[in-house]
Amino acid sequence: MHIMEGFLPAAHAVAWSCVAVPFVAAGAWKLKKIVVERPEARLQLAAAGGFAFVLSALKLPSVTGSCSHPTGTGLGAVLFGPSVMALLGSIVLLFQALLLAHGGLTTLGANIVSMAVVGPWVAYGLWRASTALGLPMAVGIALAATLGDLATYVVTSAQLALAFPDPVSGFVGAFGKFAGIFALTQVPLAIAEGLVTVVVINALVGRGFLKTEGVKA
Amino acid sequence: MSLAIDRLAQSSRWRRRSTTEKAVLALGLLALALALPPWPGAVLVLLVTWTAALAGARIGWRDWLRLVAAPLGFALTGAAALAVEIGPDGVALARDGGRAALSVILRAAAALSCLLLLAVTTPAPDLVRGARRLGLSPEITEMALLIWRFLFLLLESAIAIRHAQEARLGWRGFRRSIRSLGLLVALLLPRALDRARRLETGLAARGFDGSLPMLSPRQTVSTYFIAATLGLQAAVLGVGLWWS
Amino acid sequence: MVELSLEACGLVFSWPGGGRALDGLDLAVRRGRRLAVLGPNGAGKSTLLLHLNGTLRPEAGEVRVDGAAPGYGRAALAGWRKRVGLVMQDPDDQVFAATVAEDVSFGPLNLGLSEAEAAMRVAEALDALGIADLAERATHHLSFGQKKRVAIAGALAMRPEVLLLDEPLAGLDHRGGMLLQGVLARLAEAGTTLVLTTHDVDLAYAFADEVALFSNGRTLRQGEAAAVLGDRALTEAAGLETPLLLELGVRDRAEALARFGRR
Amino acid sequence: MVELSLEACGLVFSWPGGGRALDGLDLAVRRGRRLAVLGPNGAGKSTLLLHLNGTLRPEAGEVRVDGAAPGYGRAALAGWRKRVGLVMQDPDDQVFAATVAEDVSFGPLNLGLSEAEAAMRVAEALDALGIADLAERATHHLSFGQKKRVAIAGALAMRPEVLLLDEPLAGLDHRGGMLLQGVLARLAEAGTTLVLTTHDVDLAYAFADEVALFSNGRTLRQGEAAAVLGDRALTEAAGLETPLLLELGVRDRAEALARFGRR
Repeated sequence: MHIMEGFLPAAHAVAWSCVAVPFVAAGAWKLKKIVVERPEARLQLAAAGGFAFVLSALKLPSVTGSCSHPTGTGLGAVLFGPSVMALLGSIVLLFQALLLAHGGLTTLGANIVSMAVVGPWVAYGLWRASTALGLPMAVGIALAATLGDLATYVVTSAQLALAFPDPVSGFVGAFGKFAGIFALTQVPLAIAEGLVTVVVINALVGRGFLKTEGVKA
Repeated sequence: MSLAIDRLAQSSRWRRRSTTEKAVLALGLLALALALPPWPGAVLVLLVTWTAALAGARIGWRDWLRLVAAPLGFALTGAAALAVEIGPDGVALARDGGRAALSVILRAAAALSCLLLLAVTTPAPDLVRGARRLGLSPEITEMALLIWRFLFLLLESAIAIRHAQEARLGWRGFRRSIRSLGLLVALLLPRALDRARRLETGLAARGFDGSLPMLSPRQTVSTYFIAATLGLQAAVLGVGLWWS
Repeated sequence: MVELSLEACGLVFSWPGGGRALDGLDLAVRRGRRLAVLGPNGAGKSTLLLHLNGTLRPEAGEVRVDGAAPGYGRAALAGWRKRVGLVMQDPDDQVFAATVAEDVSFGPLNLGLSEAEAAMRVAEALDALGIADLAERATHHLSFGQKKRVAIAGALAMRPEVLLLDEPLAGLDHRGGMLLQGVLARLAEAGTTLVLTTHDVDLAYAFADEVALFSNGRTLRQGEAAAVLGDRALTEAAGLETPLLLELGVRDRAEALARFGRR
Repeated sequence: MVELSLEACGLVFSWPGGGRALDGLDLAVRRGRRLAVLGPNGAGKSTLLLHLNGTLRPEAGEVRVDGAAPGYGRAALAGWRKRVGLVMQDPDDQVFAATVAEDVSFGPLNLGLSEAEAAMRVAEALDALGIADLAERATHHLSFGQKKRVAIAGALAMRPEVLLLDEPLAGLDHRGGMLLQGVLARLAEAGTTLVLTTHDVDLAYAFADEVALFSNGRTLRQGEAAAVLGDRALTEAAGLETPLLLELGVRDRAEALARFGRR
């Protein structure tokens, strides 16, 4: 869920950008390391970035009239690992703002934190945990994708609540308002994304592209 | 394949203006939209950006309105949350009568117009090159430019796959749609990586060793345009501060 | 009227922000015939096919199926696409399941057929394309020519009345091309109406009953193959050549060799 | 010996997990000539080209440039690819930059040329392909034919002695094909040695001085175009036809029309 251009007050826009910087820088550092070891990985990662953009541009079938779409968070994190996703995700978010007017430049920092940092890490963590627990792969993937999506939406609601606390009930009330309103679109979307991800992983396994372990670029 | 904003940017009357000029104009106004109180700051910014886009860069008004309206869904749902309050007696209309909601919408509309002014006059690669000149590391800018190339290639594939699935009655109802989308994504990912592998071979034939040197087009910056832009922005700033 | 199975009347279409792809285009597809839509690259041939099965919606004009515009509602589109199948140019875009049989069953299952019926349809379609032995093969290990035939089988398994094929022979070598021409000829004999796009005048001459010559989003002329292709001024206007065999006044290669050959 | 600019001797290569792609293949590329490597799909033509510029390394046999095996070290490969350029079949596999001029400048800059020299090379290459007006265009808005020429310009800007082209005319229509043939003819006249792969016997006959007939990873025969293509048993063994013009005993279409034409 992208926060649109100009929706956050200036101070919040700046603050979230500052929060995002270290994660993006770490992603860039990681990228540099990968590229030094394997120069050809650069093209693979770029392809992954393009892929993530396309995923976000494909409308999910569930919620008509909503401006939301799958973030690809779960899949990206499981396939490519979350730290480099922070950088790829940031570039993809920039292009989404410039090409689709999804999100924005002043809200880029906030969107990076929710969609390129928190979402991927949650999805990745759940994926690792479910593998460690020996859950069936489909269950693990569906959980990772769905909850990764939900985590993004929770963070976004919190960001909005921080920016616009309720005059009466403060942050908590505002969080309730934003989370409540956006739940109408985001919860079905997260479930749909979980289901799609399962189809994807099964098809990839069927094509011999994935072993039971995730591939890493 | 292309996206509406990109098409407009490639064919806009300001396509050949230097990135610096367009960035100073749009980003300066963006900063003003955020910094000034929405009334009258955002209104002034809206006035200037719409004039620049419609009269300056000659973007068709239909295209422009469609773009401006796109993020409306988010703006309205978000503002709805601001128009109500949660108190001990439950949900009630905000005591300011929705003034806060209105000013947020106004500010967002102004800021969005600035973003769109930049986006419909300047192809994204120009901005990435600009960022490189400002010192962003080549690893990141090269990655961004490659992603740019891949996203169009993959978008084209995704649309073709979707058309093929529709021809065979996929994408009809929730279950078929989920399955169709899943198969589409599962076909696209290996193709993306396969494209990367073949591009590597293609570039190796031209001496690829890991870095991607390119000759970027030189642009001359019009001091007149910059001066006029800064003057205009100073005026917006002045009026905005004086009024409030 | 009943013999016209598909009709395009004055179609106009522009890609968003781009130029005009179709510019008042007319086309008539007669039942049971083989029609070649012939034109240079970029003339709008693929865009036309996407209109003929309802994927794209024209800005002006309309497409008629059996004399009536089917409409673009969900049920109407499903009925339309059941009758009018589409095979796109790049088989990589349309073979998306893991195995051949699974892929070909995509359409029949979407029609709501039972698994048993769908399996029958799959077997029938694979048979028609001569690839029954590939049924269990993984799709990503197929050669280009095989994948092309799987894509056609996927459309055929829905038993369409009209089959639209975008550049069906592109990328195939001599042997692969002959094989596919044979398959298409058998489909035509079995009663399927065929519409294919191509920029290859020789293919159009060899294969089609009728040719619609296409240029800049319009039909320059539609008529019997020899008449349209024999009009030099017309083919030149479309940026194409007259087929050599037609210029030599013979129907096919064998006749050319018999009349003029060295040996 | 000096006239042989590139040579393949007994190349053997298998794709991992796949069958044998090259099976003791020999080929001789003579300086300043146009060689067509002709064979059906899957015969190993693309795999061969990837050996000729050092992208793939044979399991047995070797590739020689000017009589000596250059080796596969980084510097050796760079020198090799500077002299032997490669244009792949799908231009999307080579065109990577956002604008045409940027893309074409990639090769020259990799050669270590200064920006000014590189800019000159870019202008020269775009000129040679007749696409100087496309320099500032976004690559993703190009038509297929334009993209193809950008890919060739990208290879040409490195001023290779030998240019390898994989199916250069595939997917182009009549006009686009003629245009590109004209460009290649001019390159050949200017002294570039050309090697192209194709499954189109007519193209090979029209364009090449020499033809190497290819089947199942081996050269069936290499020699003057008319001699190789005129051997019916040979072309049939490779799953190809004899060019019609050759069967009719004429060199080109114009001559055929003059001798046998109706009008």
